[in-house]
Amino acid sequence: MLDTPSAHPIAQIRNLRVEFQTKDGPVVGVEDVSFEVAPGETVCIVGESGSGKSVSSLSLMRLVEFGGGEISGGTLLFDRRDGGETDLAKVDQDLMKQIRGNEIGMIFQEPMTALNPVFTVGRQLTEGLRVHKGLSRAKAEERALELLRQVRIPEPERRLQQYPHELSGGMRQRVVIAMAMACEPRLLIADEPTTALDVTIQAEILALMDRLKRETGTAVMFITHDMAVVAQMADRVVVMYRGNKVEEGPVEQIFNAPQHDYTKALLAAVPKLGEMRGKAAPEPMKLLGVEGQKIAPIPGTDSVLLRVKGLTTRFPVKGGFLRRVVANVHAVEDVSFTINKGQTLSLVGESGCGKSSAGRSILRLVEPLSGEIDLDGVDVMKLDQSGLRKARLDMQMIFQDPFASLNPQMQLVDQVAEPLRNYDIASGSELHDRVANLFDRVHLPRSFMRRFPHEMSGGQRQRIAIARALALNPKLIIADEAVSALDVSVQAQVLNLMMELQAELGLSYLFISHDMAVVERVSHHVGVMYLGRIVELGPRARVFENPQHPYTQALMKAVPIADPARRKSEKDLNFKPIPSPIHPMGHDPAPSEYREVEPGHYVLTTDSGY
Amino acid sequence: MLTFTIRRLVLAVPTLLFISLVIFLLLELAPGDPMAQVPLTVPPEVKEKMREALGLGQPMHIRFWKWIVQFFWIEPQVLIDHYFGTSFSEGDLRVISWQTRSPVMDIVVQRMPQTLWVVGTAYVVAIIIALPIGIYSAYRQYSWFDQMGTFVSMVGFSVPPFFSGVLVIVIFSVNLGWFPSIYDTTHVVNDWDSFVVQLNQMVMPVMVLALQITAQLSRFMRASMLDNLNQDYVRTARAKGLSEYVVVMVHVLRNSMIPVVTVIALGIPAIFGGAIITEQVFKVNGIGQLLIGAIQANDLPMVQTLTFIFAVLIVLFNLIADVLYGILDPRIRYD
Amino acid sequence: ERGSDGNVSIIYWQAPSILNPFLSGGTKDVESASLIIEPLARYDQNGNMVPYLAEEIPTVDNGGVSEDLTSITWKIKPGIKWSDGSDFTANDVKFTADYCMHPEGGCAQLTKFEGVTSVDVVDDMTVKVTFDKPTPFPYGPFVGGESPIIQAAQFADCMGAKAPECTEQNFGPIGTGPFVVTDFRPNDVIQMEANQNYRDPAKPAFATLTFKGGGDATAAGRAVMETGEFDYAWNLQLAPEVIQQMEAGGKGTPVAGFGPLVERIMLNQTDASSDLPEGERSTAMHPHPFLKDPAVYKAMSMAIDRPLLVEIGYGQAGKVTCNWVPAPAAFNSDTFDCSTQDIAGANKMLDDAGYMDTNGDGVRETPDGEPMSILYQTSTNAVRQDFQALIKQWWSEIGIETELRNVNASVFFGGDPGSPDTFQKFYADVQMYANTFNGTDPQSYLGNMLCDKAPRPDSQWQGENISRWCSEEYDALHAELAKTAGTDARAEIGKRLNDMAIEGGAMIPLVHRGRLSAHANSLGGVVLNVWDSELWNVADWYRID
Amino acid sequence: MTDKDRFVPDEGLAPASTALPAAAGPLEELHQPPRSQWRDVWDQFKSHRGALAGGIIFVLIVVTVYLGPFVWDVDPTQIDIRARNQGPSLEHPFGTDQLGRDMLARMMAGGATSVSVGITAMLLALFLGSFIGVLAGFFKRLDGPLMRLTDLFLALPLLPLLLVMMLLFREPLNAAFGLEQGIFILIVCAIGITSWMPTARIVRGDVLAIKEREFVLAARSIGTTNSRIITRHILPNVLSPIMVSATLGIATAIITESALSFLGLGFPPDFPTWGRLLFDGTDYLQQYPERVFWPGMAISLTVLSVNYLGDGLRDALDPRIRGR
Ligand SMILES: Nc1ncnc2c1ncn2[C@@H]1O[C@H](COP(=O)(O)OP(=O)(O)OP(=O)(O)O)[C@@H](O)[C@H]1O
Ligand SMILES: Nc1ncnc2c1ncn2[C@@H]1O[C@H](COP(=O)(O)OP(=O)(O)OP(=O)(O)O)[C@@H](O)[C@H]1O
Ligand SMILES: [Mg+2]
Ligand SMILES: [Mg+2]
Repeated sequence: MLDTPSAHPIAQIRNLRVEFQTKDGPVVGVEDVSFEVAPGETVCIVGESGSGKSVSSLSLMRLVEFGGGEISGGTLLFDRRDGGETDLAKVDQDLMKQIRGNEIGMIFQEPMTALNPVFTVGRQLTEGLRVHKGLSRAKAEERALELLRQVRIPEPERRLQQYPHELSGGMRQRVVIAMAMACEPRLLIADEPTTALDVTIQAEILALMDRLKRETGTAVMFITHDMAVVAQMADRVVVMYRGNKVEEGPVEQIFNAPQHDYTKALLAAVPKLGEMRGKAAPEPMKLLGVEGQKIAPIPGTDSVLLRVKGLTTRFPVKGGFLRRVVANVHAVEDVSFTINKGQTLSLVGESGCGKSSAGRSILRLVEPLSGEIDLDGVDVMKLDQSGLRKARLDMQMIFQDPFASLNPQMQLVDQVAEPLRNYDIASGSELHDRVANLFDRVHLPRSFMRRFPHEMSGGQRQRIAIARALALNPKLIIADEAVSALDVSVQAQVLNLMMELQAELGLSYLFISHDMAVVERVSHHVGVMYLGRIVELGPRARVFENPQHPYTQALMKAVPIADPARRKSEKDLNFKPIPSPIHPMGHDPAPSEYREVEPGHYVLTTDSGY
Repeated sequence: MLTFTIRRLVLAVPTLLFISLVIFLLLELAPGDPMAQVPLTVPPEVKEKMREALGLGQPMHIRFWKWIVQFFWIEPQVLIDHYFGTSFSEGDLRVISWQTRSPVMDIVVQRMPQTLWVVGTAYVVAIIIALPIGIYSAYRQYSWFDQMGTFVSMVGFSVPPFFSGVLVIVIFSVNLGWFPSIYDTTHVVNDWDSFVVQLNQMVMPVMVLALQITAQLSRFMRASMLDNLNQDYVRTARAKGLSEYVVVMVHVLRNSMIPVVTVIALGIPAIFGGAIITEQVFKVNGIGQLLIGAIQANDLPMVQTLTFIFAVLIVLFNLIADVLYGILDPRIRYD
Repeated sequence: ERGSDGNVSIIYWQAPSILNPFLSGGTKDVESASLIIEPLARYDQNGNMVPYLAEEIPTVDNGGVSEDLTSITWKIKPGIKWSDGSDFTANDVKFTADYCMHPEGGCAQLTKFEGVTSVDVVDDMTVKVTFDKPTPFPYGPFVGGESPIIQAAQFADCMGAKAPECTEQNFGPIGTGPFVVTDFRPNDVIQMEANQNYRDPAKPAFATLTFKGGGDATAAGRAVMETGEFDYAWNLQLAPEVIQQMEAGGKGTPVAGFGPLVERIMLNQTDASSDLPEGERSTAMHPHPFLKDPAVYKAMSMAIDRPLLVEIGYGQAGKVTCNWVPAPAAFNSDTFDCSTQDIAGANKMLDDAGYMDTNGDGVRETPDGEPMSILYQTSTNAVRQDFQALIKQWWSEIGIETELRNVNASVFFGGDPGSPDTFQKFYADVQMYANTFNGTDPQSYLGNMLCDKAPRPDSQWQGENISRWCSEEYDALHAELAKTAGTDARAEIGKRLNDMAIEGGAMIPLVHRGRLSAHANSLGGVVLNVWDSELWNVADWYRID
Repeated sequence: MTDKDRFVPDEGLAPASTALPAAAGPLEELHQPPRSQWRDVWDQFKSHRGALAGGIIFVLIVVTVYLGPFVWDVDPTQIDIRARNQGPSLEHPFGTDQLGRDMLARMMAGGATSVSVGITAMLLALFLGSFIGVLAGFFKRLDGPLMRLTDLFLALPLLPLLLVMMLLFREPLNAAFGLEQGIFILIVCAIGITSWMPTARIVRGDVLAIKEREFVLAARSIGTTNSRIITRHILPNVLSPIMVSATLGIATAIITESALSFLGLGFPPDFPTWGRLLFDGTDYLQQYPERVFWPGMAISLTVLSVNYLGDGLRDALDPRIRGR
């Protein structure tokens, strides 16, 4: 740690410059970056998407070459295990083969795709060991088992025989970590190891890495754009911006006294849990560099827009010889809530707890099994297809992945105009004007109208999705993880936009998210879901400040806080694996019963499975 | 997986029955007459008598029913009799070819060896050549080798075998005298020398057929490799310090082979179906030649039986390909 | 000496399907079977009858044929054995007749037994065939490759409806010929060995014989003349240049022989226009608008350069002919001469007859104003397509517009009444194909032009009078032929019938086609015979060292 | 995963593209002026050298066979029997055939037929394949029956099918369109009807994958009807596999037509096509090798150029590649 600053750094990156040869000429991935990592130290590299974080780390592994990149300048000094400093930028791939995996381990961003789908976990774990350490198969398996135990995977013996797809995301990421740790590398590079994961799993992984680092003394280079994670992990922080290092320093210094404007903006954009404490209504975030921001609370109204009662959605699981339904996935189970006009209800919970299914059920994009949905006097459940089409004029949805939810082959103007065309609301120049207005609404220049989704950044894409949802002047927008895939700064902009629209147009939102800090920022009411049920429902302030249900409490604990002074330790966490939501045919779960702990604050009293 | 397989097999029965009906109706509708090859010197009255002797006088549905019974009930009995020495099928009329007045299945069985030898070898040779070409072309995309491979395989794809076959005959049989131009189907392989003779006579048809199959398979292999080479797990494998050989030939190849293997499986019915034009050009007289001959002679029972067997194989190998996919790709589980 | 010359290999580009010629009329089957089973008498290369299993050819003179021409008595050569060692008797001959004449058997050679009322065994060595009426040419049954004798013992259980079940018998008949089957693979290859019981102990010279089928004529010719893989190739219908090129290979020699095969253009006497309703189209109800006019068909014939057709299409295997029956020589009429093309004459003839191009589009119109455009169909075959192209061009030079069509042979020659493309239906104005007859007597062949043989809807479009030509005079003369005995007298009538049909515009004969086969230079004893099976004298073949 | 077929790719064609594009791209390029889609496609296409060459050659071939006869106005059926079997000369640049017809004129006439057959048959097969593939992939209920139909067509013997079609439709088509047109339509239909199956399978697989993508759900949520979802959202996204099928389809159609000529089921004999010229020339391979050289060369060149063209088009139409 920092108490041995004199220790010889394990890796020194000096004036790194990486170029990519593309059809439109060379593209600079990293312009000029220098920093070093000492043994036993965690260096966090932060910066927005595309700022060159991954490219820097891949350069150190000399893996950029395989992606078409070229290290065109700088040195990458690495202190090899058997002494001797080597410039990795100059060595040949044969030597690199011995260093990779052996002396430098790497954990990749996407646990879902980083593992080879057709080999067992055991095989992939032992491969590196057998190459570098020359272990026999049996020895290697022994060691693999030990590694799996170290990363605390339940039932490690069985895991060795399993294929990656049979593991959950968290487990897979742990396997990737075990793999990177296998040969006890001196430097571990972790490229956004938790970005794709849930809060709870993220918390576990972070704790795990921290412990491993402490136990083995490995140096860690940790790449992320999540400031809360940085606060949790880092000893030292390097801030990157557009291919350059803009700031470097110990973690406290970066958080408390940021120097560079970009760092300041970054920090400002991070919603922090607890920031809203004491405020009754949500209000937009204060963003740096935005002039004339109007920060006012959004109270909403008290008249009910949407009333959902006893909503139940199940997905059939077919099986057997005749492909009959043998079981059901109880995705949404007896869920009831209301949303007021101009207000936001947030649904939070772990992956797979049924948030999306609930949102889609309301729009009847999936057919609910039973329940009542009343949207401003319209009984949605009773509508036929054409009635439903009409009802969707009043409720719209924004989807999680801004890229996936836009058609890559259509110009933006057409995508935004599509709902208007569908309902024959406007045509010709009127249509064009309305679309242009929508672009204005979401703060996109009109010149973007002829672009394609791939020509937009993630935030801009999500704005298009919002514009499209707004086109029909809906009363209710269901935002299913609308900001989860975005960079912090972009996320803040989109959140502000959504709140601004709410204030101006009196929109109601059903906001689905697993990010507690974001939820705290935007919602009037919060519902916590677990295994298809709402386990706790109430005003945002009450649920956050006074969580009653044990699951809510655990969830709150897991959220990392963007403050290096308030790190969580591993023992704070106790998560049980989620039980299966699949029940055989005929299983009839008991109805949910709630206790009102405070006015408007309900907690589930019946069994939730937690 | 087992239930999946069984369910598909059970479902295949009505499908196949329907296919057999469609084939039958198609053949009935088709113009043509089994007497077409009887010389003009035979007068029409006699031809009419001959037609009746073939059973053509009966109404269509009766003939279809007869065929069904013969094919699904009597032929299996014959098979059992053949293997176990029983005599279930004694006295029953089997599916009889109009051209040869002999059981269709006997001829099919007789034709199988040469078809398998030639077309099967061509398929194997093509696979052996195509896979490395595809792999290397993908690994060095847009390299000289890749461009060359594309060029050759496209030319191979575009030359019809009635031309390439004759071309190799003229070059290698007529001018160089290396290989026989006519395949000897009676040749028996029982020692090294006779094996060499067999190889000799197989070289040209195998060459011509393999060229076409290689052209398609190597394209496919290349596409599949390219799809996988950019996957994240490849980077992971490299980060582990594995050698390029292991990365490409173990990690990438194993994934790329999944679709290719199923494609190969889907191509197997074509082996049994023979290669009509190539067999004709080299006088291999396998199943393909049998089919085209039967079509030309309007030998309906033969055509019906052969196409139906072919349909069975297609349906079967469709299923096998699906099952293989499930076996090769652990992510896929059929319930 | 028998078996001393090893193996002889024969290639037929059409593969034999069966070795029982009674169940298949195909040339390939008849000729391959002729290696194994033999008739009582055959025709030699000159069309003369020679006794084979019979002692001599029965005639009225030697008392073998009764004076009233209603019966013929054959005497069998003594000492002939079947290949299984048993004796060949008159019983086998009678059995063969019963086998083919069985009403359910579907015998392909039934015409051979036309008019036969009974076949009686006089004694073991004598058999008598009785006809229902005086038959001037009683050599139908048991003469020629189409009518060989099969063994009674072997086929006893294969009569009538049972015939197709006797696969073993049909694939390996026991015979008296020079070879016996050791392995028969239908539509592929036959392997044979010398018949140890063959009547001439010195023959055949070859111990084994391979008979390969399949492929195409080019490949067969190449295998004999260029690569020398085979000794004998059958029926090489190839362009003369191709034959020349192959011959230059130096391994084999083509041989040609001429039977009565004539490539001709049939002229539809009826209207085949598709405007007519089905059932009236191509029937006598609607006569053809202009093809019945002598000026038209003669002009069409004059416009054709037959020597050129021969040169391009058949070379040494073709001769110019103006006759329908160009062989045997006695029947070949010399009334017409058509060996020079005369476009000018043809044009003049049409002008004179009033067919003028009134609207200047290059196509003449009939006096009724109908354009002279015709549809010309034939089967798919390279030479025929070249002929079509040439003739189309020549006819365009005399102002007749021609549209060409070719039809897959198996459809064209198949008699499916449901298909519009058969040559019997003749849904075209003219069509080209070749036809011939078996043996040396054309009586029934000449009967093809009788009025009542025209294919009609009510006869399921069956019938041999393809051009629907009809002349009472002709019918009467043909009836006279059926009663006339004596070769010279018959030939005289035959020529007159031929002339009537040609003069009357039933057809335009083009080429007298020979048969072209090739044998290896090392194969001796080959005598090409067009009147009988080409392999008729395979017992005499030998290897030249 | 319960649905297996989508994982089963098809013979010879590039596998379906299912991967999602990577997340956000760099922000820089946002300030470039917007470009139209087709310019983009064209830019991408231009940068693919093989594709450009293929495209140019293909256009050249098409121009030559359709416009060539106006320049070289020798009648391809004109017989000059004295000039049989001649080698290349000024009078007959490609030589003459066995009846003395000019080979250059015949090559152009044959090319016009072959290329037209190739393109139209490909379009028909493509239409059928895409139509059936989309229906099967999009409507779950139709999936089973339509896929069995595909099996059926795969199992049907081509030759009898052709004969039946000839029987049933030749006369009415001839009556309606004239002989040449009639046969043309018949052959195009025959090839089209017997070659749509691979396309259908690929398209179905891709549709199954795309149907699950979020933008389809999004389209539904904004009230888009099924037919519009198919035409506006699904079809444009399966365009690239369809393009690949298309380019291979032209090649297969030209080759199938030549096989039909081989079997005597093709065009009338006085109607040259490349396949027929090649087949007719095969007999004279030893004497006059140039007679097979020209048509063989033309077929190969067309197939090659179309293949490269297809490669380029696929890259150009795929926004994953174009976007970079
Ligand atoms: N293979 C490549 N070809 C061309 N340009 C590339 C390539 N890989 C990366 N780049 C460019 O290099 C720059 C840095 O990319 P990098 O992946 O390092 O960003 P990052 O900071 O890791 O972003 P993220 O948070 O999204 O992972 C980007 O502008 C990117 O467009
Ligand atoms: N179409 C479907 N068919 C079958 N099961 C489904 C389907 N959609 C969702 N499920 C199941 O229903 C449950 C709830 O899924 P849902 O997508 O609503 O979760 P979520 O809370 O939105 O999770 P995430 O945060 O990962 O989006 C999960 O177990 C999921 O596997
Ligand atoms: Mg990155
Ligand atoms: Mg969700």
